[in-house]
Amino acid sequence: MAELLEGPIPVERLLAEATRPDCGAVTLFLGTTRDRHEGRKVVRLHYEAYRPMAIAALEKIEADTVGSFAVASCRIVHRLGEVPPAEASVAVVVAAAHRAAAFDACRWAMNEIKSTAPIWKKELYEDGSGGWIEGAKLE
Amino acid sequence: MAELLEGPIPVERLLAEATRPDCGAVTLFLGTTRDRHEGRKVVRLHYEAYRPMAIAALEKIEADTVGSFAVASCRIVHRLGEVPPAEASVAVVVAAAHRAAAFDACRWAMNEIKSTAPIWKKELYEDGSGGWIEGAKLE
Amino acid sequence: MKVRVLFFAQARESAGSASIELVLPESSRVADALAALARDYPALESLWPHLAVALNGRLVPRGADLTEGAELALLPPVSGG
Amino acid sequence: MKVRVLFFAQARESAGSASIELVLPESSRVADALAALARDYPALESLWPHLAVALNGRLVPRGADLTEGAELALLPPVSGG
Repeated sequence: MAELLEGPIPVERLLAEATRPDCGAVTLFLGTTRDRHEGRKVVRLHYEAYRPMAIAALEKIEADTVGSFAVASCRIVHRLGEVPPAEASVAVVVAAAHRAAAFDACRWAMNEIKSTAPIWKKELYEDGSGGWIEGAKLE
Repeated sequence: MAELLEGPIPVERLLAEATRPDCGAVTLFLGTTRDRHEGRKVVRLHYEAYRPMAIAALEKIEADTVGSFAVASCRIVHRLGEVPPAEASVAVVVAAAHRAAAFDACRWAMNEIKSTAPIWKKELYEDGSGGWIEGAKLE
Repeated sequence: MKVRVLFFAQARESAGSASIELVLPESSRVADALAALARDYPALESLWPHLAVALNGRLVPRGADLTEGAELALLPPVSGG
Repeated sequence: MKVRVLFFAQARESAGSASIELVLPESSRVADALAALARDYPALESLWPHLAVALNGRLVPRGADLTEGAELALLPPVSGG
Protein backbone atom coordinates (compact mmCIF):
# COMPACT_ATOMS: atom_id res chain seq x y z
CA MET A 1 0.00 0.00 0.00
CA ALA A 2 2.41 2.65 -1.23
CA GLU A 3 1.49 6.32 -1.08
CA LEU A 4 2.34 9.41 -3.09
CA LEU A 5 1.43 12.57 -1.27
CA GLU A 6 2.01 16.29 -1.23
CA GLY A 7 3.06 17.69 2.10
CA PRO A 8 5.00 16.21 5.00
CA ILE A 9 5.29 12.43 5.31
CA PRO A 10 3.44 11.15 8.42
CA VAL A 11 6.43 9.26 9.81
CA GLU A 12 4.98 8.71 13.24
CA ARG A 13 1.90 7.05 11.77
CA LEU A 14 4.04 4.84 9.52
CA LEU A 15 6.11 3.69 12.48
CA ALA A 16 3.03 3.02 14.58
CA GLU A 17 1.53 0.95 11.77
CA ALA A 18 4.76 -0.99 11.25
CA THR A 19 5.30 -1.97 14.86
CA ARG A 20 3.91 -5.45 15.60
CA PRO A 21 4.12 -7.81 18.55
CA ASP A 22 5.58 -10.58 16.38
CA CYS A 23 8.48 -8.38 15.22
CA GLY A 24 11.59 -7.32 17.11
CA ALA A 25 13.01 -4.83 14.64
CA VAL A 26 11.83 -1.81 12.70
CA THR A 27 14.04 0.09 10.27
CA LEU A 28 13.15 3.46 8.81
CA PHE A 29 14.92 5.29 6.02
CA LEU A 30 14.18 8.93 5.31
CA GLY A 31 15.59 10.66 2.24
CA THR A 32 15.77 14.36 3.01
CA THR A 33 16.47 17.48 0.97
CA ARG A 34 20.09 18.65 1.14
CA ASP A 35 20.71 22.38 0.85
CA ARG A 36 23.84 21.90 -1.30
CA HIS A 37 24.66 19.81 -4.33
CA GLU A 38 27.88 19.91 -6.31
CA GLY A 39 28.76 23.25 -4.79
CA ARG A 40 25.45 24.99 -5.46
CA LYS A 41 22.97 26.10 -2.84
CA VAL A 42 19.67 24.26 -3.25
CA VAL A 43 16.61 26.22 -2.14
CA ARG A 44 14.24 23.27 -2.48
CA LEU A 45 13.53 20.17 -4.52
CA HIS A 46 10.60 19.58 -6.82
CA TYR A 47 9.34 16.03 -7.38
CA GLU A 48 6.94 14.82 -10.00
CA ALA A 49 5.71 11.32 -10.85
CA TYR A 50 3.78 9.35 -13.39
CA ARG A 51 1.37 8.58 -10.60
CA PRO A 52 -0.36 5.30 -11.50
CA MET A 53 2.86 3.75 -12.76
CA ALA A 54 4.81 5.06 -9.76
CA ILE A 55 2.29 3.61 -7.32
CA ALA A 56 2.49 0.27 -9.13
CA ALA A 57 6.31 0.39 -9.05
CA LEU A 58 6.40 1.22 -5.33
CA GLU A 59 3.88 -1.50 -4.51
CA LYS A 60 5.93 -3.99 -6.50
CA ILE A 61 8.98 -3.01 -4.44
CA GLU A 62 6.98 -3.45 -1.22
CA ALA A 63 5.83 -6.92 -2.32
CA ASP A 64 9.27 -7.95 -3.64
CA THR A 65 10.86 -6.82 -0.38
CA VAL A 66 8.53 -8.99 1.69
CA GLY A 67 9.03 -11.83 -0.79
CA SER A 68 12.82 -11.62 -0.90
CA PHE A 69 13.77 -10.94 2.72
CA ALA A 70 12.69 -12.36 6.06
CA VAL A 71 10.57 -9.32 6.87
CA ALA A 72 6.93 -8.97 7.84
CA SER A 73 6.14 -5.67 6.15
CA CYS A 74 7.51 -2.93 3.92
CA ARG A 75 5.83 0.43 3.42
CA ILE A 76 6.94 3.17 1.05
CA VAL A 77 5.71 6.76 0.96
CA HIS A 78 7.06 9.31 -1.52
CA ARG A 79 6.33 13.01 -1.36
CA LEU A 80 5.66 14.99 -4.55
CA GLY A 81 5.75 18.69 -5.28
CA GLU A 82 8.15 20.95 -3.44
CA VAL A 83 10.27 19.68 -0.56
CA PRO A 84 12.30 22.23 1.44
CA PRO A 85 15.70 21.46 2.96
CA ALA A 86 15.74 19.00 5.87
CA GLU A 87 12.27 17.68 5.03
CA ALA A 88 11.75 14.10 3.88
CA SER A 89 10.92 13.26 0.28
CA VAL A 90 10.74 9.51 0.81
CA ALA A 91 10.19 7.09 3.68
CA VAL A 92 10.75 3.33 3.72
CA VAL A 93 9.64 1.41 6.82
CA VAL A 94 10.37 -2.28 7.33
CA ALA A 95 9.36 -4.53 10.23
CA ALA A 96 11.02 -7.88 10.81
CA ALA A 97 11.55 -10.50 13.45
CA HIS A 98 15.28 -9.75 13.48
CA ARG A 99 17.38 -6.71 12.66
CA ALA A 100 19.73 -8.02 9.97
CA ALA A 101 16.88 -8.67 7.54
CA ALA A 102 15.24 -5.36 8.47
CA PHE A 103 18.39 -3.43 7.53
CA ASP A 104 19.05 -5.42 4.33
CA ALA A 105 15.45 -5.09 3.15
CA CYS A 106 15.18 -1.36 3.84
CA ARG A 107 18.40 -0.64 1.95
CA TRP A 108 17.37 -2.83 -1.00
CA ALA A 109 13.92 -1.22 -1.23
CA MET A 110 15.48 2.24 -1.26
CA ASN A 111 17.85 1.26 -4.09
CA GLU A 112 14.92 -0.12 -6.06
CA ILE A 113 12.94 3.09 -5.63
CA LYS A 114 15.81 5.06 -7.14
CA SER A 115 16.13 2.79 -10.16
CA THR A 116 12.58 1.64 -10.95
CA ALA A 117 9.97 4.22 -9.90
CA PRO A 118 8.92 6.84 -12.50
CA ILE A 119 9.61 9.78 -10.21
CA TRP A 120 11.75 12.79 -11.09
CA LYS A 121 13.62 15.30 -8.98
CA LYS A 122 14.52 18.85 -9.93
CA GLU A 123 16.82 21.05 -7.86
CA LEU A 124 15.81 24.70 -7.56
CA TYR A 125 18.60 27.19 -6.98
CA GLU A 126 18.82 30.65 -5.40
CA ASP A 127 18.78 32.47 -8.75
CA GLY A 128 15.47 30.87 -9.72
CA SER A 129 17.02 28.40 -12.12
CA GLY A 130 16.70 24.66 -11.73
CA GLY A 131 18.19 21.40 -12.87
CA TRP A 132 16.79 17.90 -13.26
CA ILE A 133 18.91 15.28 -11.55
CA GLU A 134 20.60 12.82 -13.88
CA GLY A 135 18.95 9.56 -13.01
CA ALA A 136 18.61 5.97 -14.10
CA LYS A 137 17.08 4.95 -17.42
CA LEU A 138 14.05 2.74 -16.82
CA GLU A 139 14.49 -0.79 -18.14
CA MET B 1 24.27 12.50 24.26
CA ALA B 2 22.80 9.06 24.90
CA GLU B 3 19.72 8.62 27.07
CA LEU B 4 18.38 5.94 29.35
CA LEU B 5 14.75 6.46 30.18
CA GLU B 6 11.70 4.76 31.59
CA GLY B 7 8.61 5.02 29.44
CA PRO B 8 8.14 5.32 25.69
CA ILE B 9 11.03 6.50 23.52
CA PRO B 10 10.26 9.90 21.93
CA VAL B 11 11.00 8.76 18.38
CA GLU B 12 9.45 11.77 16.70
CA ARG B 13 11.66 14.15 18.67
CA LEU B 14 14.77 12.09 17.87
CA LEU B 15 13.98 12.17 14.15
CA ALA B 16 13.31 15.91 14.25
CA GLU B 17 16.62 16.51 16.01
CA ALA B 18 18.51 14.30 13.55
CA THR B 19 17.21 15.90 10.37
CA ARG B 20 19.62 18.53 9.04
CA PRO B 21 19.83 20.56 5.84
CA ASP B 22 23.34 19.28 5.12
CA CYS B 23 22.22 15.64 5.24
CA GLY B 24 20.25 13.66 2.68
CA ALA B 25 19.66 10.48 4.67
CA VAL B 26 18.33 9.49 8.06
CA THR B 27 18.20 5.90 9.28
CA LEU B 28 16.31 4.80 12.37
CA PHE B 29 16.43 1.42 14.05
CA LEU B 30 13.88 0.44 16.68
CA GLY B 31 14.27 -2.72 18.71
CA THR B 32 10.80 -3.76 19.85
CA THR B 33 9.45 -6.35 22.26
CA ARG B 34 8.40 -9.60 20.59
CA ASP B 35 5.56 -11.51 22.18
CA ARG B 36 7.19 -14.90 21.56
CA HIS B 37 10.66 -16.29 22.08
CA GLU B 38 11.70 -19.89 21.55
CA GLY B 39 8.09 -21.00 21.60
CA ARG B 40 7.09 -19.23 24.82
CA LYS B 41 4.66 -16.35 25.06
CA VAL B 42 6.40 -13.24 26.38
CA VAL B 43 4.17 -10.90 28.38
CA ARG B 44 6.74 -8.13 28.59
CA LEU B 45 10.47 -7.48 28.87
CA HIS B 46 12.27 -5.99 31.83
CA TYR B 47 15.49 -4.03 31.25
CA GLU B 48 18.02 -2.91 33.80
CA ALA B 49 21.35 -1.13 33.41
CA TYR B 50 24.43 -0.11 35.31
CA ARG B 51 23.43 3.43 34.50
CA PRO B 52 26.61 5.54 34.54
CA MET B 53 28.61 2.85 32.76
CA ALA B 54 25.78 2.23 30.25
CA ILE B 55 25.55 5.93 29.44
CA ALA B 56 29.32 6.04 28.94
CA ALA B 57 29.18 2.94 26.71
CA LEU B 58 26.34 4.35 24.58
CA GLU B 59 28.07 7.71 24.25
CA LYS B 60 31.27 5.96 23.16
CA ILE B 61 29.26 4.12 20.50
CA GLU B 62 27.75 7.41 19.32
CA ALA B 63 31.20 9.01 19.08
CA ASP B 64 32.81 5.94 17.46
CA THR B 65 30.01 5.81 14.91
CA VAL B 66 30.57 9.42 13.88
CA GLY B 67 34.32 8.80 13.89
CA SER B 68 34.22 5.60 11.84
CA PHE B 69 31.55 6.31 9.23
CA ALA B 70 30.77 9.25 6.96
CA VAL B 71 27.84 10.32 9.10
CA ALA B 72 26.96 13.61 10.76
CA SER B 73 25.27 12.34 13.89
CA CYS B 74 24.33 9.25 15.86
CA ARG B 75 21.89 9.23 18.78
CA ILE B 76 21.03 6.28 20.99
CA VAL B 77 18.16 6.02 23.45
CA HIS B 78 17.53 2.89 25.52
CA ARG B 79 14.44 2.30 27.58
CA LEU B 80 14.69 0.66 31.03
CA GLY B 81 12.10 -1.02 33.23
CA GLU B 82 9.20 -2.84 31.68
CA VAL B 83 8.54 -2.77 27.93
CA PRO B 84 5.31 -4.34 26.64
CA PRO B 85 5.05 -6.14 23.28
CA ALA B 86 5.38 -3.96 20.17
CA GLU B 87 6.93 -1.09 22.12
CA ALA B 88 10.50 0.01 21.48
CA SER B 89 13.29 -0.74 23.94
CA VAL B 90 16.03 0.94 21.92
CA ALA B 91 16.32 3.56 19.20
CA VAL B 92 19.36 4.39 17.06
CA VAL B 93 19.11 7.41 14.76
CA VAL B 94 21.83 8.30 12.25
CA ALA B 95 21.97 11.27 9.86
CA ALA B 96 24.38 11.34 6.92
CA ALA B 97 24.96 13.04 3.61
CA HIS B 98 24.34 9.76 1.78
CA ARG B 99 22.35 6.64 2.52
CA ALA B 100 24.99 3.91 2.33
CA ALA B 101 26.91 5.27 5.30
CA ALA B 102 23.68 5.94 7.19
CA PHE B 103 22.67 2.27 6.89
CA ASP B 104 26.14 0.91 7.69
CA ALA B 105 26.55 3.16 10.72
CA CYS B 106 23.12 2.44 12.18
CA ARG B 107 23.63 -1.30 11.90
CA TRP B 108 27.12 -1.11 13.41
CA ALA B 109 25.95 1.01 16.33
CA MET B 110 23.15 -1.44 17.09
CA ASN B 111 25.58 -4.37 17.11
CA GLU B 112 27.85 -2.45 19.47
CA ILE B 113 24.99 -1.74 21.85
CA LYS B 114 24.26 -5.45 22.10
CA SER B 115 27.86 -6.37 22.84
CA THR B 116 29.25 -3.48 24.91
CA ALA B 117 26.54 -1.73 26.95
CA PRO B 118 25.93 -3.00 30.50
CA ILE B 119 22.21 -3.47 30.00
CA TRP B 120 20.27 -6.65 30.76
CA LYS B 121 17.00 -8.01 29.46
CA LYS B 122 14.66 -10.42 31.23
CA GLU B 123 11.67 -12.04 29.58
CA LEU B 124 8.55 -12.30 31.70
CA TYR B 125 6.18 -15.16 30.87
CA GLU B 126 2.46 -15.75 31.33
CA ASP B 127 2.92 -17.95 34.39
CA GLY B 128 4.77 -15.18 36.23
CA SER B 129 8.20 -16.72 35.75
CA GLY B 130 11.01 -15.01 33.90
CA GLY B 131 14.31 -15.66 32.23
CA TRP B 132 17.37 -13.50 31.65
CA ILE B 133 18.50 -13.51 28.05
CA GLU B 134 21.85 -15.16 27.39
CA GLY B 135 24.00 -12.30 26.28
CA ALA B 136 27.55 -11.31 25.46
CA LYS B 137 30.31 -11.32 28.07
CA LEU B 138 31.78 -7.83 28.39
CA GLU B 139 35.41 -7.61 27.35
CA MET C 1 -6.32 6.31 -34.29
CA LYS C 2 -5.77 8.61 -31.37
CA VAL C 3 -3.38 8.14 -28.47
CA ARG C 4 -2.76 10.31 -25.44
CA VAL C 5 0.92 11.23 -24.98
CA LEU C 6 2.28 12.20 -21.55
CA PHE C 7 5.56 14.07 -21.11
CA PHE C 8 7.38 14.09 -17.77
CA ALA C 9 10.19 16.14 -16.20
CA GLN C 10 12.73 17.30 -18.83
CA ALA C 11 10.51 15.91 -21.59
CA ARG C 12 7.57 17.97 -20.31
CA GLU C 13 9.68 21.12 -20.17
CA SER C 14 11.22 20.54 -23.60
CA ALA C 15 7.87 19.75 -25.20
CA GLY C 16 6.25 22.71 -23.47
CA SER C 17 3.30 20.50 -22.58
CA ALA C 18 2.42 17.77 -20.10
CA SER C 19 -0.04 15.94 -22.30
CA ILE C 20 -1.17 15.98 -25.93
CA GLU C 21 -3.39 13.97 -28.21
CA LEU C 22 -1.66 12.38 -31.17
CA VAL C 23 -3.53 11.24 -34.30
CA LEU C 24 -1.89 8.35 -36.16
CA PRO C 25 -2.77 5.98 -39.00
CA GLU C 26 -4.54 2.79 -37.98
CA SER C 27 -2.29 -0.07 -36.83
CA SER C 28 0.51 2.26 -35.78
CA ARG C 29 3.19 1.07 -33.43
CA VAL C 30 5.02 2.85 -30.62
CA ALA C 31 7.89 3.60 -33.01
CA ASP C 32 5.46 5.42 -35.33
CA ALA C 33 4.25 7.60 -32.49
CA LEU C 34 7.83 8.39 -31.49
CA ALA C 35 8.69 9.34 -35.08
CA ALA C 36 5.71 11.70 -35.19
CA LEU C 37 6.72 13.22 -31.85
CA ALA C 38 10.33 13.65 -32.97
CA ARG C 39 9.05 15.58 -35.97
CA ASP C 40 6.61 17.73 -33.98
CA TYR C 41 8.91 18.36 -31.00
CA PRO C 42 12.47 18.96 -32.21
CA ALA C 43 13.36 20.24 -28.72
CA LEU C 44 13.19 16.64 -27.49
CA GLU C 45 16.04 15.58 -29.76
CA SER C 46 18.82 15.37 -27.18
CA LEU C 47 16.56 13.46 -24.80
CA TRP C 48 15.53 10.61 -27.11
CA PRO C 49 18.45 8.28 -26.36
CA HIS C 50 17.61 8.54 -22.65
CA LEU C 51 13.85 8.10 -22.76
CA ALA C 52 11.95 4.99 -21.76
CA VAL C 53 8.44 4.55 -23.12
CA ALA C 54 5.43 3.23 -21.25
CA LEU C 55 2.18 2.16 -22.86
CA ASN C 56 -0.79 2.19 -20.51
CA GLY C 57 1.59 2.26 -17.55
CA ARG C 58 3.95 -0.53 -18.63
CA LEU C 59 7.36 -0.25 -20.24
CA VAL C 60 7.19 -1.44 -23.82
CA PRO C 61 9.62 -1.97 -26.70
CA ARG C 62 9.36 0.35 -29.68
CA GLY C 63 7.73 -2.36 -31.78
CA ALA C 64 4.67 -2.67 -29.54
CA ASP C 65 1.27 -2.11 -31.15
CA LEU C 66 -0.74 0.95 -30.20
CA THR C 67 -4.45 0.72 -29.48
CA GLU C 68 -7.16 3.34 -29.80
CA GLY C 69 -7.15 5.65 -26.78
CA ALA C 70 -3.89 4.25 -25.39
CA GLU C 71 -1.74 6.29 -22.99
CA LEU C 72 1.86 6.63 -24.14
CA ALA C 73 4.31 8.12 -21.61
CA LEU C 74 7.79 9.49 -22.32
CA LEU C 75 9.93 8.80 -19.26
CA PRO C 76 13.31 10.49 -18.76
CA PRO C 77 15.86 8.80 -16.47
CA VAL C 78 14.26 8.55 -13.03
CA SER C 79 15.60 10.21 -9.90
CA GLY C 80 13.14 9.59 -7.10
CA GLY C 81 14.15 9.12 -3.51
CA MET D 1 39.15 -0.91 53.51
CA LYS D 2 35.56 -0.76 52.37
CA VAL D 3 34.23 -1.13 48.84
CA ARG D 4 30.69 -0.93 47.49
CA VAL D 5 29.66 -3.98 45.47
CA LEU D 6 26.87 -3.76 42.88
CA PHE D 7 25.07 -6.85 41.57
CA PHE D 8 23.11 -6.72 38.31
CA ALA D 9 20.54 -8.94 36.61
CA GLN D 10 21.10 -12.66 37.40
CA ALA D 11 23.85 -11.70 39.87
CA ARG D 12 21.45 -9.41 41.71
CA GLU D 13 18.80 -12.11 41.88
CA SER D 14 21.26 -14.81 42.94
CA ALA D 15 22.85 -12.60 45.59
CA GLY D 16 19.44 -11.45 46.80
CA SER D 17 20.73 -7.90 46.91
CA ALA D 18 21.50 -5.06 44.49
CA SER D 19 24.29 -3.51 46.53
CA ILE D 20 26.38 -4.37 49.59
CA GLU D 21 29.37 -2.98 51.44
CA LEU D 22 32.37 -5.29 51.60
CA VAL D 23 35.12 -4.88 54.20
CA LEU D 24 38.54 -6.10 53.10
CA PRO D 25 42.13 -5.94 54.36
CA GLU D 26 44.16 -2.91 53.23
CA SER D 27 45.78 -3.21 49.79
CA SER D 28 43.27 -5.77 48.55
CA ARG D 29 42.85 -6.40 44.85
CA VAL D 30 39.74 -7.15 42.79
CA ALA D 31 40.53 -10.88 43.04
CA ASP D 32 40.42 -10.64 46.83
CA ALA D 33 37.00 -9.04 46.71
CA LEU D 34 35.74 -11.72 44.35
CA ALA D 35 37.08 -14.47 46.63
CA ALA D 36 35.23 -12.91 49.56
CA LEU D 37 32.04 -12.64 47.52
CA ALA D 38 32.35 -16.26 46.33
CA ARG D 39 32.53 -17.31 49.98
CA ASP D 40 29.64 -15.09 51.12
CA TYR D 41 27.36 -15.76 48.12
CA PRO D 42 27.56 -19.42 47.11
CA ALA D 43 24.48 -18.90 44.90
CA LEU D 44 26.69 -16.95 42.50
CA GLU D 45 28.84 -20.00 41.80
CA SER D 46 27.50 -20.93 38.37
CA LEU D 47 27.67 -17.31 37.24
CA TRP D 48 31.35 -16.63 38.02
CA PRO D 49 32.80 -17.83 34.71
CA HIS D 50 30.44 -15.47 32.88
CA LEU D 51 30.87 -12.33 34.96
CA ALA D 52 32.82 -9.26 33.94
CA VAL D 53 33.97 -6.91 36.68
CA ALA D 54 33.97 -3.12 36.60
CA LEU D 55 35.80 -0.89 39.05
CA ASN D 56 34.39 2.62 39.25
CA GLY D 57 32.60 2.09 35.95
CA ARG D 58 35.48 0.60 33.95
CA LEU D 59 36.19 -3.02 33.14
CA VAL D 60 39.26 -4.20 35.04
CA PRO D 61 41.34 -7.37 35.25
CA ARG D 62 41.21 -9.37 38.45
CA GLY D 63 44.65 -8.14 39.48
CA ALA D 64 43.59 -4.48 39.68
CA ASP D 65 44.10 -2.70 43.00
CA LEU D 66 41.07 -1.66 45.01
CA THR D 67 40.85 1.77 46.60
CA GLU D 68 38.91 2.91 49.65
CA GLY D 69 35.27 3.57 48.74
CA ALA D 70 35.59 2.09 45.26
CA GLU D 71 32.53 0.81 43.40
CA LEU D 72 32.90 -2.77 42.20
CA ALA D 73 30.21 -4.05 39.82
CA LEU D 74 29.50 -7.66 38.87
CA LEU D 75 28.26 -7.70 35.29
CA PRO D 76 26.60 -10.79 33.79
CA PRO D 77 26.62 -11.19 29.99
CA VAL D 78 24.85 -8.17 28.54
CA SER D 79 21.66 -8.34 26.49
CA GLY D 80 20.54 -4.79 25.77
CA GLY D 81 18.84 -3.72 22.59
